[in-house]
Amino acid sequence: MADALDTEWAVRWMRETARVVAENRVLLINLDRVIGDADHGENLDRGFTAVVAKLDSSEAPETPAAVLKLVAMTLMSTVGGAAGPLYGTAFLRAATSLGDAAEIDPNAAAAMIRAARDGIVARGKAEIGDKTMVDAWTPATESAETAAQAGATAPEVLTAAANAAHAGAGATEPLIARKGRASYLGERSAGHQDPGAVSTAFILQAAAETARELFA
Amino acid sequence: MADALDTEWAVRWMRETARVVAENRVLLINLDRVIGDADHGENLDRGFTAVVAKLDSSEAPETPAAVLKLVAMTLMSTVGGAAGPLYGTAFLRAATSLGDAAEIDPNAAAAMIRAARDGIVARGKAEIGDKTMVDAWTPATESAETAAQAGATAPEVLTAAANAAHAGAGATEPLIARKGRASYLGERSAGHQDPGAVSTAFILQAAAETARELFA
Amino acid sequence: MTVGLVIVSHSQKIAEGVVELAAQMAPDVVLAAAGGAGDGDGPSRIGTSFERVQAGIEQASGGDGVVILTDLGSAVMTAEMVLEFLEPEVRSAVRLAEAALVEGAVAAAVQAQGGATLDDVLRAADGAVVSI
Amino acid sequence: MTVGLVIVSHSQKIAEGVVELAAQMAPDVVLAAAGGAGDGDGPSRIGTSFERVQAGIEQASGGDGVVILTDLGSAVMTAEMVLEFLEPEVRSAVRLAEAALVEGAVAAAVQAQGGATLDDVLRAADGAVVSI
Ligand SMILES: Nc1ncnc2c1ncn2[C@@H]1O[C@H](COP(=O)(O)OP(=O)(O)O)[C@@H](O)[C@H]1O
Ligand SMILES: Nc1ncnc2c1ncn2[C@@H]1O[C@H](COP(=O)(O)OP(=O)(O)O)[C@@H](O)[C@H]1O
Ligand SMILES: [Mg+2]
Ligand SMILES: [Mg+2]
Ligand SMILES: [Mg+2]
Ligand SMILES: [Mg+2]
Repeated sequence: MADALDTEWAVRWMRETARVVAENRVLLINLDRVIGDADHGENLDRGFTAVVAKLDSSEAPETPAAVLKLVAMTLMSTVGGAAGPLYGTAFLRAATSLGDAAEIDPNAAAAMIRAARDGIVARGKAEIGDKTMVDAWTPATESAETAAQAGATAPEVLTAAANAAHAGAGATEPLIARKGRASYLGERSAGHQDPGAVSTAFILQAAAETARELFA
Repeated sequence: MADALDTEWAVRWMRETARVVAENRVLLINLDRVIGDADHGENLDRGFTAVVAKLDSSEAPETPAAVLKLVAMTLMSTVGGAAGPLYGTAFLRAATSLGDAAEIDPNAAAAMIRAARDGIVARGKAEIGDKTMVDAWTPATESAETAAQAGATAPEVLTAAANAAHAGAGATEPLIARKGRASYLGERSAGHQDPGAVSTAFILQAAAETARELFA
Repeated sequence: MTVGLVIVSHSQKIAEGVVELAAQMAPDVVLAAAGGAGDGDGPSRIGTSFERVQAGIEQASGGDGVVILTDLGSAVMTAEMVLEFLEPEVRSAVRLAEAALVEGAVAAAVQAQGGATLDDVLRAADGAVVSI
Repeated sequence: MTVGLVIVSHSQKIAEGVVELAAQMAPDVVLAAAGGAGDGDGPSRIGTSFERVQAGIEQASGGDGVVILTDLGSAVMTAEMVLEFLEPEVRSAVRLAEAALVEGAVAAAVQAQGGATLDDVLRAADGAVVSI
């Protein structure tokens, strides 16, 4: 299928995510220091480092869903912070949405992002505007669906999602946190971006870039 | 003053209390095991052992109040359970009620018991019937005052107090605890005597016995 | 048989301390500490661990049900995630309290010690008075 | 200058664990652990200690006041007893919270870190939502 994303892409996506997270470890730590407990970068770096180790050591997963399931289980047991159950649920739901398909077409890509987003909302019960990663995942989902409906390719769907996630993360800055640790700060949480929204943008950016590279 | 209680009596009272508490250590532990955390006997034994050590090692206190103040400070820092601040406050208030008098006449003895009882109520905010040591101290106070008003000697005042305290402790058995740890048990606390009420009776009994011995 | 408790905290010390405190008044109740995060060796990090919560539930599951108490929100999310992975017959006897961790654990443990039902133990946790 | 906290628990582990947990979000706040009882050597007993609470207040008194959090009722009584022995000028800047220990400590520490007043820190402790 032209421009469809396969298992190899899913593996590349995760390796690239691990790289970007490691590169931005200190940035994520510093964002979390201001309105949290200064561990988001460390948590995710630990988690995705473990994901790469799993991918290196275990037999190659047979479907994209199998990759995402491995990621979900690994993040769940290694992250330790809120991001563990949140991203764990996201990747698990994303895997479920893909079923045992070998390839991900544009609509499946958009559906995968929605499933991840809905999983995060189910797990954390945050609404839009609560200054959480939901504020990155929600516009990402909407942009991905709009792009898919307009006939975009899978890499284009992911690019739309990543761009919207970055914008969403940026837009968390003025918000007052109503969920997670940052909500302890009340009004003092305004004026800083939410670390989980920023890491969401990195994850989706890694998805888009690896997809584009594969079809360059 | 005939039958007045002096510093020597106060010291004997405390040594006898330490003996009785040590002797009844296991009994108090077992009472506390059923409706508490099984440490009341241990707590008090530790506390009064420390009191005796203090009396042995420091210069003899000059007034009955000085003895009681030493006891208060020692219990406060060694008991560790609720009985620490409760008996600490009791002995501190008792000391204050005596002022710097060298001897304790019957009215002063009754006033001393009332001061102790009021201190415990101020500290723990328990009411009569809440199944605490207040249920021993309150009848003890009333009986002591009645005896003093009727012209009893100081040993007789203390004997009246001790007897009433024993009766009060016994009467805690059917009560449902509304203060302290035992209140966690709700209705299950009924059917067992309150450990602090029982130890109160031992303390006042030691007061009465040492007073009677001194004038035997 | 009694209800067991799982104490989920971001701090291993808190979880262990709550267990030692509650055990004083509930010597026959299974109290499982699931505190901190980490991989076996080395001191625990501050955080919550899927595996430790899972192990705690397993440890506490021998009796008449399990009540889980948590400290902060991410501990709640970790616990809920673990619940989704339980077999239905185990899951049906597990409750997640919305309680003050220390105060609720002591109140719940005392109820469990007295042979209370799962729902009564849960109620004791949720209704625990702060600093009785 | 910030408000300091004293964490009074019957368990030394709980008090130390609450301090490590709250410190993550409040690195500049003085958090004093006053947990357990004992006389220097040997492991702490379960209980509360007049001296440890007194030392905790002293440790936390360098800033804009002190909020004390407690676990069970006997900890409250020990703390109140200590308060009566404080010099009036120290006493006037000390508050005793009626809060869930762990949850209240984290909420209060975050407020203190943000430079909140003594009464605002106290309010944060008392109003802390259980398992945010
Ligand atoms: N209830 C929630 N719903 C959605 N996202 C949440 C929720 N709670 C926390 N988060 C996200 O988790 C991020 C923090 O993750 P992390 O630092 O790993 O966890 P912790 O707060 O436990 O230290 C926040 O920036 C926010 O995006
Ligand atoms: N609020 C209170 N008011 C009066 N007495 C109390 C109160 N709380 C506890 N007590 C007394 O303290 C006794 C228990 O003492 P102890 O075992 O030394 O303390 P703890 O309960 O801390 O282990 C109880 O039996 C009761 O008489
Ligand atoms: Mg964090
Ligand atoms: Mg964290
Ligand atoms: Mg006791
Ligand atoms: Mg005790």
